[in-house]
Amino acid sequence: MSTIEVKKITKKYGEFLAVKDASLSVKAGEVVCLLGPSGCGKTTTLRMIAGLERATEGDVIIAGKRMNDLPPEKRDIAMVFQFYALYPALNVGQNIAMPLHFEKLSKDESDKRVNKVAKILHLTEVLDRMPGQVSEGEKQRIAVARAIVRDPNCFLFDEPLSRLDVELRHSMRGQIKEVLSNLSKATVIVTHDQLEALTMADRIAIMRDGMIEQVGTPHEVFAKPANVFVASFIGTPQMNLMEADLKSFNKGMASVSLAGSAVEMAADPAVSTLKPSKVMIGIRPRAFTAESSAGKSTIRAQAELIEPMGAETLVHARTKLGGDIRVVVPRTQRVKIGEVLHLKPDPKQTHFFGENGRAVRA
Amino acid sequence: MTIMTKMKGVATAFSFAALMSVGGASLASAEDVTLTMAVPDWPPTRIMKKMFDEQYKSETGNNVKLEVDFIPWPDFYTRVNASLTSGEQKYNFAVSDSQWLGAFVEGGYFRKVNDLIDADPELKATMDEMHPAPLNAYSTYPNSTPNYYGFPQFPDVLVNFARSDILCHDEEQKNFQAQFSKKLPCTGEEIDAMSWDDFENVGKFFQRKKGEMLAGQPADDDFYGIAYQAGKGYDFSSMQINGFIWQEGGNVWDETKQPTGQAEGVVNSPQAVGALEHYLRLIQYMPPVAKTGTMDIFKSDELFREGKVAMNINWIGLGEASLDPKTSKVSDKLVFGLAPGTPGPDGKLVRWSNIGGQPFVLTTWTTPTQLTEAMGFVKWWLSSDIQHQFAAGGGQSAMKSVYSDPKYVTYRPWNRAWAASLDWQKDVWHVPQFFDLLTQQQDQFDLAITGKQDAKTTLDNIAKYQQNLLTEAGLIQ
Amino acid sequence: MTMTATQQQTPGFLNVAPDNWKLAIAVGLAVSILAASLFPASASFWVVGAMVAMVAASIVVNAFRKRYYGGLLVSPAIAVLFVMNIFPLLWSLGLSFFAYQSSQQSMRFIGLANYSRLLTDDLKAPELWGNLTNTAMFTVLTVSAQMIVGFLLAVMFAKQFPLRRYLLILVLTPMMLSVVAVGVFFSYYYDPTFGLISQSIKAWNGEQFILFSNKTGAVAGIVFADAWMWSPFVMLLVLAGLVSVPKYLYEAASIDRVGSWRRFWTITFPYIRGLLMLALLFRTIEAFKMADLIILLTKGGNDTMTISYHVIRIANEQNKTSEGAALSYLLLFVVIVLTNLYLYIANRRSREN
Amino acid sequence: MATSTTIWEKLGFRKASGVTEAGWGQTLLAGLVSLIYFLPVLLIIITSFKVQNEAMSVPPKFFPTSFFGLIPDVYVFSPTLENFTSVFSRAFVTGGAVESTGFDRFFFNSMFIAGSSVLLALVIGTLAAYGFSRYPLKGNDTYLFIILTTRMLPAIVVIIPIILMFRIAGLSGSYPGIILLYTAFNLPFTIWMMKSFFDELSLDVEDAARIDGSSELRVFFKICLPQVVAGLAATFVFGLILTWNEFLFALLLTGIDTRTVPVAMNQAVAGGGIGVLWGLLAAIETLFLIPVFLVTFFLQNHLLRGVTFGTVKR
Repeated sequence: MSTIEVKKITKKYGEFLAVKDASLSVKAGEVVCLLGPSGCGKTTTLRMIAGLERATEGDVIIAGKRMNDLPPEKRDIAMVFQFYALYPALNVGQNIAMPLHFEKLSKDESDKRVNKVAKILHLTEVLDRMPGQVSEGEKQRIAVARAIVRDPNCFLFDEPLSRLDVELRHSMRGQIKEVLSNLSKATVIVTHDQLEALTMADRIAIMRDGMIEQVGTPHEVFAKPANVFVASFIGTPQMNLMEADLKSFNKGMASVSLAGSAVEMAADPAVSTLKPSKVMIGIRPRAFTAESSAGKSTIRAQAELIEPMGAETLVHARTKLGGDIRVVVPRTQRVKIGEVLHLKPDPKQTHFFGENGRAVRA
Repeated sequence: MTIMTKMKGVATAFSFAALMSVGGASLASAEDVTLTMAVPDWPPTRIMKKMFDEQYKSETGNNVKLEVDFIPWPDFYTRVNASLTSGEQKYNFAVSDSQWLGAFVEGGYFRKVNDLIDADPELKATMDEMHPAPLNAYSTYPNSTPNYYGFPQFPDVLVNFARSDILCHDEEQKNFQAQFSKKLPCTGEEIDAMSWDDFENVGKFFQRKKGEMLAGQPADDDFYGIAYQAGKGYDFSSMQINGFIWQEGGNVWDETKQPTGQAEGVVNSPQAVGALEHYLRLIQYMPPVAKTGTMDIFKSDELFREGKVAMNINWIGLGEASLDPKTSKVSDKLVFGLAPGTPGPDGKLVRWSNIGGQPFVLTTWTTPTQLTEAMGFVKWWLSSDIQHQFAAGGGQSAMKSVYSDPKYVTYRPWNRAWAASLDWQKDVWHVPQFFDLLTQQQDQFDLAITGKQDAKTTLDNIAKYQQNLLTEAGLIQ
Repeated sequence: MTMTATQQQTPGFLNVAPDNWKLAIAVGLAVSILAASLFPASASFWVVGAMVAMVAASIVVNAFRKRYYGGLLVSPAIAVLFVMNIFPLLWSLGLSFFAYQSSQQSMRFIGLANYSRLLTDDLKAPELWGNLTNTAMFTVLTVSAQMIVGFLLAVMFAKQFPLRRYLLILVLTPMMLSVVAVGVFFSYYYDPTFGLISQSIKAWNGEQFILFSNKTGAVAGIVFADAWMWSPFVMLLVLAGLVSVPKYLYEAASIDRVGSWRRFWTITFPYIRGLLMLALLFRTIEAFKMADLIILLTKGGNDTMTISYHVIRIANEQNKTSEGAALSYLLLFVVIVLTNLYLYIANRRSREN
Repeated sequence: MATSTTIWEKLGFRKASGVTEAGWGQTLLAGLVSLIYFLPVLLIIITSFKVQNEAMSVPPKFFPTSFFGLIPDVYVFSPTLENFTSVFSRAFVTGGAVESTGFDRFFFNSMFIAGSSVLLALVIGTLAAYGFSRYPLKGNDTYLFIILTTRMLPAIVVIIPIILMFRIAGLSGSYPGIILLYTAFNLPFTIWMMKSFFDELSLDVEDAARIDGSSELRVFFKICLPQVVAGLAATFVFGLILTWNEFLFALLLTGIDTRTVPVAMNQAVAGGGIGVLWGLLAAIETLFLIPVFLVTFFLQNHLLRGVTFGTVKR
């Protein structure tokens, strides 16, 4: 079975802790994205899975076998590198055929396999060219072709799309997803681009400072961020995170002092455990509705900057306390600079975080 | 385009500059005269420079400075040759190997000094007092004609360096007597009396492996009886082989018999072939390096100083190092004698040998003032007192009054062999083609020494080459 | 870019302007000829020099006005090379058509006689071929020894390990030594009596070891010393190539389960090929000039004479300047043919990629 | 494994891209090989501490001390610094007064001549290389090849014309003459090397600088040169190594005052009416090695990066 399991792996470079106690399991056919800002340890984790780095502690289990001490070539994996790592002295066809030499296939068989993947990835035209003579997108596809030309235990992708332009990236996301869905292998993709993660992954593991903060489906990490970091990292425009005083909690209604306004809002029952204290409240910009007048559960803010985004408009508004709130309103709702808005958060999309930064949910 | 044009411009300019001939030489003021001299860097020249600096006062009252360019021996010829032939006109004086005379006289670099000698009776007397062998060797071109070009700086001969501690050891004496029914030469006189056969016997006798008994003790390393030069470089085999050839009745191409003197038939005469075979035969008794063509005069000297051989035929000029305990492990065990000879029909030893050492010569571009001072210097140098001091400091003198002085033999242990050796010295060619002759001959001798061809072929090849070259040059008709 | 910049009107020939290089050349030539014929060499040399400087200055001003920076940048180098290298080369090329011995001061034009004598004379031609064969042999042996040793050393140092920096400099040291010292000390190491090699062998079988007793030994001794001295040069080039291979290529190869042999030929070798070619080129040029080590070790004995040593002998020792020049031009011809071949192969390969 | 990174960092390594990490095992291997490779040099250095009488001993004396009786006495020599003082002053005649050998001057000459000629070649050659790289002429390659050709001929061939030229120009035996000659000697190499570096640089950056109003000079000095520092260093080291030990030109074209060490070194090869003065020769070589050794050592990192000659593309 093609599975990957990472158990509490840790990587230290001297005193520097690159990855700490990361655990992750990837089922066959599942695509897991490692997502996080640069330097968070995601690539190191991937390289430990590949065997390019040795884990200081913890276990790497691929296809049910502990592989900590095996070199990459013994792990039977396929990997696509950030810079594609195309062998500059070989032409495209030879590049794709490279992993096949190990399997000692006949020339015909190997050509057949190469042609097959070349067709899937639209590379038939360029098989005879040198890597220096093909476009960036083709290079990327060659790298993928080289990975899928054989039948490995699992696939690893290191920032596979980071060097492509927006349009190519978009189409490649689809192509890779399609190719992967037909292979039913455990796949790990490292990326710093949340859109890529959200669209391609079955599950996303969000990392920061060497630790996995949350693992979940794209929906989960978006709708139920485990902590402040995940909440702020996932979603564009970024979630509004505001400090608030939790005054009281009654029958599912929390009354808080938020951005200079006293607001009553529906909240998860678990929030009651927090009171009374300072909390962090996170509200997605799209979770506001602008009311015509101030109400019990509205926040007053003055529009300062308007960024039209096509179908919607992003409004930066200033609260009484001077804080900044991002609000997305439909295009049809015209907001003028200086206009006072009364914003009503959607309680279902309001997240409470305790002082330790963790989300409070039942 | 512009670059090419510019190149042409520069090219033209330089060709004009180059077409121009000799420029001016350095001028000296009336008071300060500088004499520049090219000399090899070794004790005889260092001593000369020191004595000059300490003692010399010009009789003209000028302030004479001797600027000496000490050039290490290995590069001496290259440097002097390049300086002279390029017309650099840097040196007023040069110490020159006697063989070089022809080439540089013909090239117009060395000044004939007959007029200077004739003009100065004092100097003439000095020159008359000189032993004829070095005088001919160091001054004359063509060889042995009364055309003088130089004055002896350091005359040199081959002598026998020997180890008294080994040779005089009772046990060795006894064993040698038993083996060859002859006394193992041990004192200076006994060494003087040696023939090449005796020398060969010494070689046969001392071939000790490490650990075998030598002079009452186990030898700490392989030990050999004899050594002489057998190197490919410069003249490091010819100088020894010529002696053999002359002693056994053969000859090299004799330039004094121009233009009828032949090379073919003379150089490869049966006597010469026999002599070369004799020379080659002795090599088997020498340290193995002799068979490689790298045993030059310095290597055999080193072997001797390191105590690896009992007898070594070498130039006196290399003797000082053997006497110095800092550079020699045998400094206190030395005895010197004449180089071996070949018994003649009358039973007396024939000792022909090739002369060594160097003259110094004047160059043609020396100014009158410099010339006056240079001659003052020469006279000073050849004065009896200075020659004595030079000999006492480690030099040699070719002047009869000096070397026949009883004091002379006390200066250095080898001086006892000096006067007797001088009578038997000859010199090789002085013709301009000498370097051609020498390199080809050395190459051929090297082939024989390293066992690649026999003596006959070697001398045939040399004769053929010399005949060819000299005929082409018009020296043989 | 700048080459195609504004082309100014070329000044009229007789227009006295600082950038009128044509006039400058004409005047310079005239003055030079006049000076050369009127003054002694030492004085006219400086007049000619001044004229050259004037012409050069006018060309520089001209180039500057026309924004021809390429010429400006290149000209100092060309000038130095011309005066110190190309001009003497042409001079000696000229000499090779004369009968001239530097010690004789007489000169006679004989056309190609020097060359034809070298190539056909029944004494000189075999000697030339013998020396040429030896030179070729030394070139092949020393260069291949250097390439192999240099390559292996480079592979050893192409890893990161403690103290690497200090060990590397040890290996680099031989090429910083003076040839004289190397020659003299190696003749000591090879010496049958005192030498270390002979002594170690003697400790084993009791016999002194005479390395220079035959051609094989002599050649081996020379090649060893030369290869020892110059392998670090090759190592440095190869090492530079090795460390420039991007690490991810090796990682990709290990994930693709590429064998080490294939990995070398498909990944490493392409990165060091250019540098290997360069090392080959430079070492071959130097090997063709090999003389000093031979002079110091064997003096050409045991049939180890090379062309370059032969040139030194006849041109310097025997003062047959023109014959030496002719011989060197034959040598130069061979070297140019060879290097062109190298460059051709190297360029063809790089065009392929 | 992991902790040794800091050791490397302390030793001043940066992580090169293609360099894999190996541990002390590799150090052991490389140390052994390097030591064997270095042995002939080590023996020279050891010899420099021996008196003449011990230099040629059989069996050879390798050790300066017996290490408390561990080493048999026959292998032990008594170390002396005499050779090093003798390099600069000694008695040339047995029992004579101690005189200066002129070696302080020769060392200065070697450094001055080699240093200034290599630097001069670097300046001129870098300019030319930039010219060849950015303003290619018709037949650029031919010119470059001709330049390289000047290095192919045995030096002996050009020596007589050069000596004649020097005499006419009054340059023989002077510093400018030999420096200029060595400059020419180093130029081909410098131009070839630096050109390949300039060829590698991105033209966009330079064009951007031009668009921003930089003069050509500024582009060259501020944009290009900083990018080829490694090349400059590597060229400098190579030039220095080759020039430092040049013998033939130095022998024939330097005078009493401008003589360099490689020429003067022969003093010890057949100097004082004796063959080789081993200790002295070794001491001269050891002293002579130090400057170029240090330069190479401190420019080592540049050397490695610089020596790629820009032929390697990523």
